[in-house]
Amino acid sequence: MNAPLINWYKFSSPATFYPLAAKLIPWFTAATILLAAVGLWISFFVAPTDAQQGEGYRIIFVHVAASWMSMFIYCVMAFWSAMCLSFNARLSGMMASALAPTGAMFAFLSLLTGSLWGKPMWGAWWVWDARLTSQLILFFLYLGFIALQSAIDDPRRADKAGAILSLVGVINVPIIYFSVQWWNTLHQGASVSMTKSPSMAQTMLWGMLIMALAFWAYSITMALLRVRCIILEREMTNEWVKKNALE
Amino acid sequence: MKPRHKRMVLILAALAVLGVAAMLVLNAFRSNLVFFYTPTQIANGEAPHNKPFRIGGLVKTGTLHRDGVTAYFTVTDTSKDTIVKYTGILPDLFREGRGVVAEGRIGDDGQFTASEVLAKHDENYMPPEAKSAVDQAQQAMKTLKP
Amino acid sequence: MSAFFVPFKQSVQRDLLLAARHKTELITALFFFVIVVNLLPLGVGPDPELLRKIAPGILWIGALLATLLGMQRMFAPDHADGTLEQMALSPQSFTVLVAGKITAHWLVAGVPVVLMAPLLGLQFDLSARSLWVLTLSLLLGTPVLSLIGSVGAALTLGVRGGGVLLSLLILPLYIPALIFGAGAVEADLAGLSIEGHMSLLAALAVLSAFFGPWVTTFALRIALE
Amino acid sequence: MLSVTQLTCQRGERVLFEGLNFELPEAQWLHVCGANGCGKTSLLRILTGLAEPVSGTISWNGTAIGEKREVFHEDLLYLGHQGALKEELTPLENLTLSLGMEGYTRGPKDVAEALHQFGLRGREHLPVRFLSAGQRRRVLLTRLLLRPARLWILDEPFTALDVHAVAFLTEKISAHLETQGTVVLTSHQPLTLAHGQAITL
Repeated sequence: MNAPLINWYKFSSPATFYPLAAKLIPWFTAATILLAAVGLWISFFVAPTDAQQGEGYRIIFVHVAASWMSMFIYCVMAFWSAMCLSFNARLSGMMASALAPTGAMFAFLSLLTGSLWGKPMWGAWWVWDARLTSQLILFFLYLGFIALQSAIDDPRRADKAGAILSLVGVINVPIIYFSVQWWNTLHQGASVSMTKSPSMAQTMLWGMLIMALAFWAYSITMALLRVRCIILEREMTNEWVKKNALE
Repeated sequence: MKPRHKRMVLILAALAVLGVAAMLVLNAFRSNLVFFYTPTQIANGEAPHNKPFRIGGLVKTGTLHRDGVTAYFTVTDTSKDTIVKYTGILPDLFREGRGVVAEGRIGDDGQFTASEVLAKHDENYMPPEAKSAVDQAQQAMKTLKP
Repeated sequence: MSAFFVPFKQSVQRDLLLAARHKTELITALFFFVIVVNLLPLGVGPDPELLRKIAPGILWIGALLATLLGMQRMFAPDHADGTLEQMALSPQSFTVLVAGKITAHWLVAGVPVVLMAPLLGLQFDLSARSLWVLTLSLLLGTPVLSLIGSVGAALTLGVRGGGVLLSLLILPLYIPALIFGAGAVEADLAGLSIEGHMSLLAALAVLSAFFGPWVTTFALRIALE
Repeated sequence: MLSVTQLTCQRGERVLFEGLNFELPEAQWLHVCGANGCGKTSLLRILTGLAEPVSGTISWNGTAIGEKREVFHEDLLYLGHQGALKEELTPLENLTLSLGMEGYTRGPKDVAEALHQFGLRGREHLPVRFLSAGQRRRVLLTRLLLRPARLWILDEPFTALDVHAVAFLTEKISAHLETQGTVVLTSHQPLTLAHGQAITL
């Protein structure tokens, strides 16, 4: 009999995922610290001054990485939501709710750094252009998801209701991403895209990518930490929790 | 109707709905749904009348002059120009030859008076040395052309 | 086709009959709309030019809040007394019955607002042409509000603090309808073509009309479990 | 025939019942017994397909109930705890509307006739809010006479009924069983009906 490379079904059960997450957390924590240190060092000391914006552009290293993560986490959340609805998998629902607070934090960080950047460069804290408005909606969607899940007592219903909401809201993500192409906005276009070579200096690009990786590792760490808490909370009465997890 | 047929009908209907929606969205993108208007659009009379709107383009090189705290400059999209009058502090990134978005209205004298000026920067980030190298190369290209 | 129209008609008729027995609810939404729209000029002052400028936004936000007012009651009473269970167990398609309920909500909450809007627009000194655009944009937009709202109403069914939560979930999803609806009237006031805004509003209407009842039914089944 | 295999139901963190099996052939009835809060209503809701079990399958005439939902619902009549009656409507309107939603059209005469059988003569045009608990229950039970269905799932049908109504309902249930119908019900009263089985949760 051909044994599959990895038995995915085995890891989709909370009881097996709980110890696995515990093993993964230190690695991702180390990756976060390392990448963030390197990324910040490049951003502040190595990357050259920008010809147009001087030193002020350095906020890009946080802003772009945070914006990417806020959209990416929403997509991952929608993916787990779809899994939760179609396969009725408990762990998928838990993953979605573990990701939401980090996503909301990044969406907020993106808006905050954006307005700190906008004031000196554009001359305005905030403008109602398509990119900014749709990113604000994304933040509200995260808040709505968290509020809905915390208002429903039955965890199974909370998972499914949240899943529907996140799947309805995922339409917003491509709108945010392409808004700078579809409308002529005040916000500049994307510096890094699939179709053309990046329009920024090499070191700047490296700084940005490493910061994005750092945020990515951070999101995974936080999601794993949170999913462990959620598993404990929900499986409190199960035998394996009493035996192994609460020692 | 059998369940299989019903599912087919539903899928076809969904595709039709998506098609119609896509058509409507494409139609919308052909008409004007914009954050700002270009000088060409203004020249063609596409911009709003007697109502504030935003104008966007590049600040034409050599057109910025000040009269006390009032600044005058020309916004261009390389084919048409619009003269903008603005009283107040211009943002740091406001330079000749760079992008700008100004909000204001066209007065009876036909001049655009801005109430707010925002600097629009592009998505290119490079160190000053690289920038001057690029500029020099562009100059060289221009002088080489007959 | 009759498999669709007969239960749809039954469902609409039933909710309209119930609404007719609760006349206060009917009037509340409309009265709320009138009051909110009339409060804002009192707040910002009587400058006619300013009022004309903000009229599309005010009228649209008023319409949006007025339809949101009764949104929670779209399913809550039927859920409380077990009617919703019976609908879910009906041999007729639950989705079609739900579509009927959403339509009834629009007829009760949306249509009066659409009909009232031009009258209130007159208070803001809008031209006859702009009044037409306003009515048309609301006619296309209010069904979108009912349809998106129904998803929120189904998700928050029987949840504590449901009313506030409903607005938190739904209002961000209303933003596109508000932008394009009010945008159409603003464009017309500025002497521009309304085609772009209207097309996007129509796209929203088509998409939500097809997928709205379906998603709502899905959410209702979860709420009934 | 209603068959249930390995049914498990969980409410929150508590497992209500596990590995439940039974088969209910035509012309038979099932009495679900048990103390308060042991999962009787949950079982009935799972049997109707409203609630999802944690595990296990339910099939009606050999087909899983979720597979051809509309066909199953055609055969099913479920009366729950809640009245599903609108206070502001009369019994006549209530029944006409709920039948209409299920795709059955009955003239006011038929509906009024059925209400009379259940002892509600003279109450047809009175809004439901003026009726007593027992009378409301009767209005609800009138649906058994008006809506043809082969499987009746009744949650506490005898609550709030007086002796006459209990006798009448018992008679109606045995008549249903005689016409090859199937009944699942919960009740705290001992029932005098033939061809029954009972399970205790």
